[in-house]
Amino acid sequence: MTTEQAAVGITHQGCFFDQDKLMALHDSMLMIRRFEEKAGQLYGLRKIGGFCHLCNGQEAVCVGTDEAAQADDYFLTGYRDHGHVLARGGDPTAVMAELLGRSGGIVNGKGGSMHMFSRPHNFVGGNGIVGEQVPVGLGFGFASYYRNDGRVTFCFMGDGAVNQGAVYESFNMASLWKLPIVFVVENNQYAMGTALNRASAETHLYKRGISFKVPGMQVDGMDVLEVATKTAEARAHVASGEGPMILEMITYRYRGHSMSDPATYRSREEVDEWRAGRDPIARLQQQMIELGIVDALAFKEKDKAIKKEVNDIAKAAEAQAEPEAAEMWRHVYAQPIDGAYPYPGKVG
Amino acid sequence: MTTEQAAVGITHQGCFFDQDKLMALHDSMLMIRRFEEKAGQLYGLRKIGGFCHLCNGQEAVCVGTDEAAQADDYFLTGYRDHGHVLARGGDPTAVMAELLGRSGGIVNGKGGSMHMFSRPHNFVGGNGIVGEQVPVGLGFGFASYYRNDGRVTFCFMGDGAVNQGAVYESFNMASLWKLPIVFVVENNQYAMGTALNRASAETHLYKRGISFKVPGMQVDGMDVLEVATKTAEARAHVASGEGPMILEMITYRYRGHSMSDPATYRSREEVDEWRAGRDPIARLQQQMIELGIVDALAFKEKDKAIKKEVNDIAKAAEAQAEPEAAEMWRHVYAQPIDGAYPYPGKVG
Amino acid sequence: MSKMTYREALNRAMCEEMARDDRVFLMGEEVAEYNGAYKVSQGMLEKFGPKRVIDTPITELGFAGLGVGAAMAGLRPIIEFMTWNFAILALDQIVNAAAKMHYMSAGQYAVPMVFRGAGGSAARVGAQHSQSLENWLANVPGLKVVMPSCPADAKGLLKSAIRDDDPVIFIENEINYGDVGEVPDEEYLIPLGKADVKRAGSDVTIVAHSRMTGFALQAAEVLAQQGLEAEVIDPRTIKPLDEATILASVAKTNRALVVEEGWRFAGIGAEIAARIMERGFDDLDAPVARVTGKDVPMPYAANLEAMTLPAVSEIVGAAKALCNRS
Amino acid sequence: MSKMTYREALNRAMCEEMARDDRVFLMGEEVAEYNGAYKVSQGMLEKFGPKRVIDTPITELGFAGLGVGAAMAGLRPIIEFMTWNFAILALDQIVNAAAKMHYMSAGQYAVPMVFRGAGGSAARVGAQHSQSLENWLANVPGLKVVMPSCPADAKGLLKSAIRDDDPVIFIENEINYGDVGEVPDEEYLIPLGKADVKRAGSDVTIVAHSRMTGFALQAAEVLAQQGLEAEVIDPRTIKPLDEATILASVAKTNRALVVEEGWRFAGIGAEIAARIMERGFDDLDAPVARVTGKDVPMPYAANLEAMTLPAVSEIVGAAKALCNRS
Ligand SMILES: Cc1ncc(C[n+]2csc(CCOP(=O)(O)OP(=O)(O)O)c2C)c(N)n1
Ligand SMILES: Cc1ncc(C[n+]2csc(CCOP(=O)(O)OP(=O)(O)O)c2C)c(N)n1
Ligand SMILES: [Mg+2]
Ligand SMILES: [Mg+2]
Repeated sequence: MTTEQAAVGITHQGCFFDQDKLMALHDSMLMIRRFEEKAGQLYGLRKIGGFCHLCNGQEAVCVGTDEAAQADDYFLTGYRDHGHVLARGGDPTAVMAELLGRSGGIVNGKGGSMHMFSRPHNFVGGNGIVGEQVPVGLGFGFASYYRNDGRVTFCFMGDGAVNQGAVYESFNMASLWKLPIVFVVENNQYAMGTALNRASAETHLYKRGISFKVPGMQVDGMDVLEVATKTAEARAHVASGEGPMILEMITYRYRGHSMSDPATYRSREEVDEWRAGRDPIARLQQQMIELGIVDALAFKEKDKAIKKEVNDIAKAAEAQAEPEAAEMWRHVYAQPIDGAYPYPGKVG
Repeated sequence: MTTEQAAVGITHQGCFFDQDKLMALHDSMLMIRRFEEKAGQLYGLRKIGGFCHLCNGQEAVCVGTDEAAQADDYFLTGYRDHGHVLARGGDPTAVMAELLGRSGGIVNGKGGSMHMFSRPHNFVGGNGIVGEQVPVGLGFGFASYYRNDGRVTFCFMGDGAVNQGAVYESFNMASLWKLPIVFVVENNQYAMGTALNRASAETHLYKRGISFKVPGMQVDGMDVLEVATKTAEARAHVASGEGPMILEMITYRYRGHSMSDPATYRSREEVDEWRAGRDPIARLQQQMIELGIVDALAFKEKDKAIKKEVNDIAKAAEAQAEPEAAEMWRHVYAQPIDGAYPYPGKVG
Repeated sequence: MSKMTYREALNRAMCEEMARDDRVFLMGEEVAEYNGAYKVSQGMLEKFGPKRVIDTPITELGFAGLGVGAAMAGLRPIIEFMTWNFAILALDQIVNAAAKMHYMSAGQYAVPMVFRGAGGSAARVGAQHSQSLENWLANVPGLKVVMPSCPADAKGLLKSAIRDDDPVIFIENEINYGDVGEVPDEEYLIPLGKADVKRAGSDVTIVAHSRMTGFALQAAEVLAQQGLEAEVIDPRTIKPLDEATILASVAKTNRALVVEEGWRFAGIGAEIAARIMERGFDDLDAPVARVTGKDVPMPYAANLEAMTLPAVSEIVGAAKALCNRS
Repeated sequence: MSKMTYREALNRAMCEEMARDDRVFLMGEEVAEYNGAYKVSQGMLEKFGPKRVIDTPITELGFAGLGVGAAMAGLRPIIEFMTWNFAILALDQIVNAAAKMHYMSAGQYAVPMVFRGAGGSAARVGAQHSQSLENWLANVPGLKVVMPSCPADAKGLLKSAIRDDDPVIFIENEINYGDVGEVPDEEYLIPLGKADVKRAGSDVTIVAHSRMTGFALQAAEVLAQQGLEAEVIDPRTIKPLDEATILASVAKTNRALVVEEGWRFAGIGAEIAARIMERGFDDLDAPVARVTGKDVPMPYAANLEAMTLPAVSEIVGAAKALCNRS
């Protein structure tokens, strides 16, 4: 991570990203983008149901935070979770199968879009109740403090979620006990149709911890290198025992809130400004092209390959069967009690 | 309230309190003190039951805030409510009868210590769930904004209550919509046995609104004149449409949390420091004596009279009957539905 | 009569009451500029302005309490929960404040307000978004609980709920929002606490509320083809429950089945079954049966979700079993 | 056997389990330095230190959620609510997180934890402090609900609850804390899901849990003097309910009465009554009766409070009515 190295790459805020790393970050973001587009398509075909929240535009947050985290750090978030679980390394076929409600889904088809979990990657959910993950994240942070295991918890929430009272209960306890938690606020400017300033008296969300002595930083969430370096800084801070930190990621979602939202509450110009002007994938491609490590054609090829991969994934997932009926009764309890009512398999 | 007046009195922070006013403030505080002592006694005799939270030491907060408020301003608080309802003008016999569970209780004996209400005085409760009054107070403030009626809501909470998440949800909405609410934090240093710094990452509670752009002031809650002037200032601020404000009253409770708490978590010295050094009643007496408007003997006489009054009140309250049995079924609904189950008067 | 969706009927009820009484206001997430997450409040911001149709931050506990305070201060709030699932966060204000203030203040402060929104499960929205809370809420003295099953009832009941002086829990159903039905053109109110016999029949009584009323009516059609006439009763108001209408039906049919979407344990079906037993035991030729949502968190996969909810075929099967038909 | 209070039994259970398994910790308001608001955790801070016995700010939703996350991460939290009344604020974390994580994650994350504290009404603490939530909680799949009525059960059940891999709702009773009873000296566990016949009898079955078990036993004494032998069953675990033990008793007595402190509508009594009807209808010589808390918020005045709670005399009266005795 020093600039002394001879290797080609980019030094951002004192951190060096070599060309392989840059390509990996790029591919990961592009994969998420194409994955989400495919999910949107399948939703349009009614193969995916319920609520489906895509993260197009926010890929740098997913990928950059993962880049700065350790493999055994805990990640948890709300319902806009596809990008996060993929960035952490979740199997894309399993994620797609989950969206399709198939037996090979990442949670056997029982969770759907909002409730992804991937234990091998310490991705601990996927929550549908706005803000619910924040106290739960506090608990993961507490566990690391309790065991002194050096792990850090990354707890994500939206600019709407950040108004929930439980967030402040959590800030207070995390600060009081100096728990190793990075609270990542994905400020994508809207909570459903509600623009930030219509719901938040203090719109600088990184300041939302001041009342609890939780420091915060604002981060350009459309720049994966910036996300990665600032997250690394925050991780170091919280891991050192100095208490939690807030990262406000300034970002934007290109699509509606969920697949059923036409997003008429914002102008085409506004969307274009972000999409055309600040897109995290285009930005990194541009940087890499300028650096001379890859040309535009290679990115086109890469995109083709990723699109094909995503198509294959979707096909493989679609080919899976629905979960078997017995799955309905499974996992209600980790330790079921013999003979207890209700009688699985029987009606009622 | 100007110093031009020739009348004898005290000018505090630019506000003039004439001698009648000083005496009235004094009497009100002393009345609350003696009332609480009596309540403590009756609790010891098992005539009062359940939870009983006395406010000895905190009288200046009750009386000083009332002094700065208009008659039609709304007041609401937690369970430590005797002092507040008395300061607002609630009938002391009815309050005592309530503690005793009598028919003439301020809520017919149905509420007890924690649930005082006095509609004629716009005292709107008395809440037993820590922090519950804060969103409710938000609603009173909203009603005044909705009707543009110039009324201000005074919403009290403790240094423990101020950690509840609902408080921050309320700060945010009050700030966003600029509601006429003064949030009064009675920082008496402890929440049950928990010292302030063991529960709060930010112990300057007047700063707890910063994350929501709610300004705050710290106030010496042991000085009734200071409480009155700072509250008047806050009232003017919130009434002008500039949004809510926090007043942190630095105060102390002399007794345990409730009657069953021996309060072993704090030292005799600490209690004495506050009691002997900062007592709000002694302080005002001293000021008035120095001013030459009254002598120590007169205060003794006054105290005797108030003690007698409180004794008489207790006797009158004790002489009342218990509520009649039918009271159990009354007031469950404002608009009961004819013939609806359960059948009042019948078992089950 | 006009044809109208359940959604429009609710909208009309609110608009009529807001036009009539300026103490009534609507507050909730996305109710104003977005016209409601489910478009129930379509056009209301334009009609009544931003002081009376108010978007909130996502803070259910806070704005539920705001409603309580505003009601105590004399307004008549309608607090919308985007869905009732999120109201679990607000339950303390509903149960400990709204339901109890009138009692605790010995009648000094009433709490005339409506908490409304979609309850039950929508389609494919998973475990955290598919819950029925009516049994919890009906358990609490001080609350009234209303659950309309069709557009006409939705309108008449919501108007009554808004005019009621107590906190009324008004639980709609997302899947019903698009249902079309005849709604009277003139103004009308449906009193709280009155059940409605949605279909007369003599062989078996089926009690079903909200979306399940429709399922029960479908089941009744199937049963009729097989020679069994089911009487379908929609309680409409869950609390207080119109026990008389149910008991009268059971006295006629001697057999009863309760259908509910919610979980079985201590659900509405348990209460109705216990009451029929208590007050209509001698009328019963068979134990009261229950068809309920399965005792599992709601799964997402289409096939599992379908198994979890009561199915028309289950209702038919249970009714036939009650009548000793196979 | 040693004589010990219910409070001490709970304390011993926690101490034994914490000594045995260092993943277990206790967290809640005033549990550490104050030794517990009701002294249940007396001495535990001293024994286990401040990392394992932790005082929290007054933030029920926050620390309940903390417990869920810590459990998912592999610890075994005991989260104390000073009383269950305050847990209404935390219900979302209990119902939407604790109860559902194992299911939603398809078994990837279990939530081995205990939520415990005093439920029901204490003495004279009024409407907001006197509630029974067991019917709400037992309604929710994914939760187990345990309510001991005596010191020996308290200890054996709490130890099992702490060792259980699911979120267990453990509801104590403040008024029982001082009750003294015989408790085995050697280590023992009482399995969850097993009822206990606290008194054998042949004339009528009384099912009663928590504090009401004691009331039922007192009623049984009175009934015995009048020639009626009541069988008193304490379910101990409310969910899952040990239906077999109840049904076996009803098969013998042919009459059943359920007693609960909580409100009647869709309470535990409703569920038990409905189940007895469903699976033991032919055994019944009379409808199952319920004696419950009255359907009002708890009033403060001593006389009103007493009327509101089920009384021993009511239980006696209801049992006699069931047996056609006047
Ligand atoms: C407690 C709760 N209230 C309301 C909702 C409905 N809802 C789902 S997402 C959402 C907006 C959240 O916005 P934000 O936190 O900014 O996240 P984003 O969708 O922008 O990622 C709302 C209101 C919910 N799921 N949970
Ligand atoms: C939600 C809730 N949690 C816990 C309690 C128990 N309790 C009652 S008072 C109290 C301490 C509150 O302290 P503080 O807010 O400082 O007010 P004070 O008693 O000092 O006036 C606690 C924990 C409660 N009543 N409600
Ligand atoms: Mg957002
Ligand atoms: Mg305090």
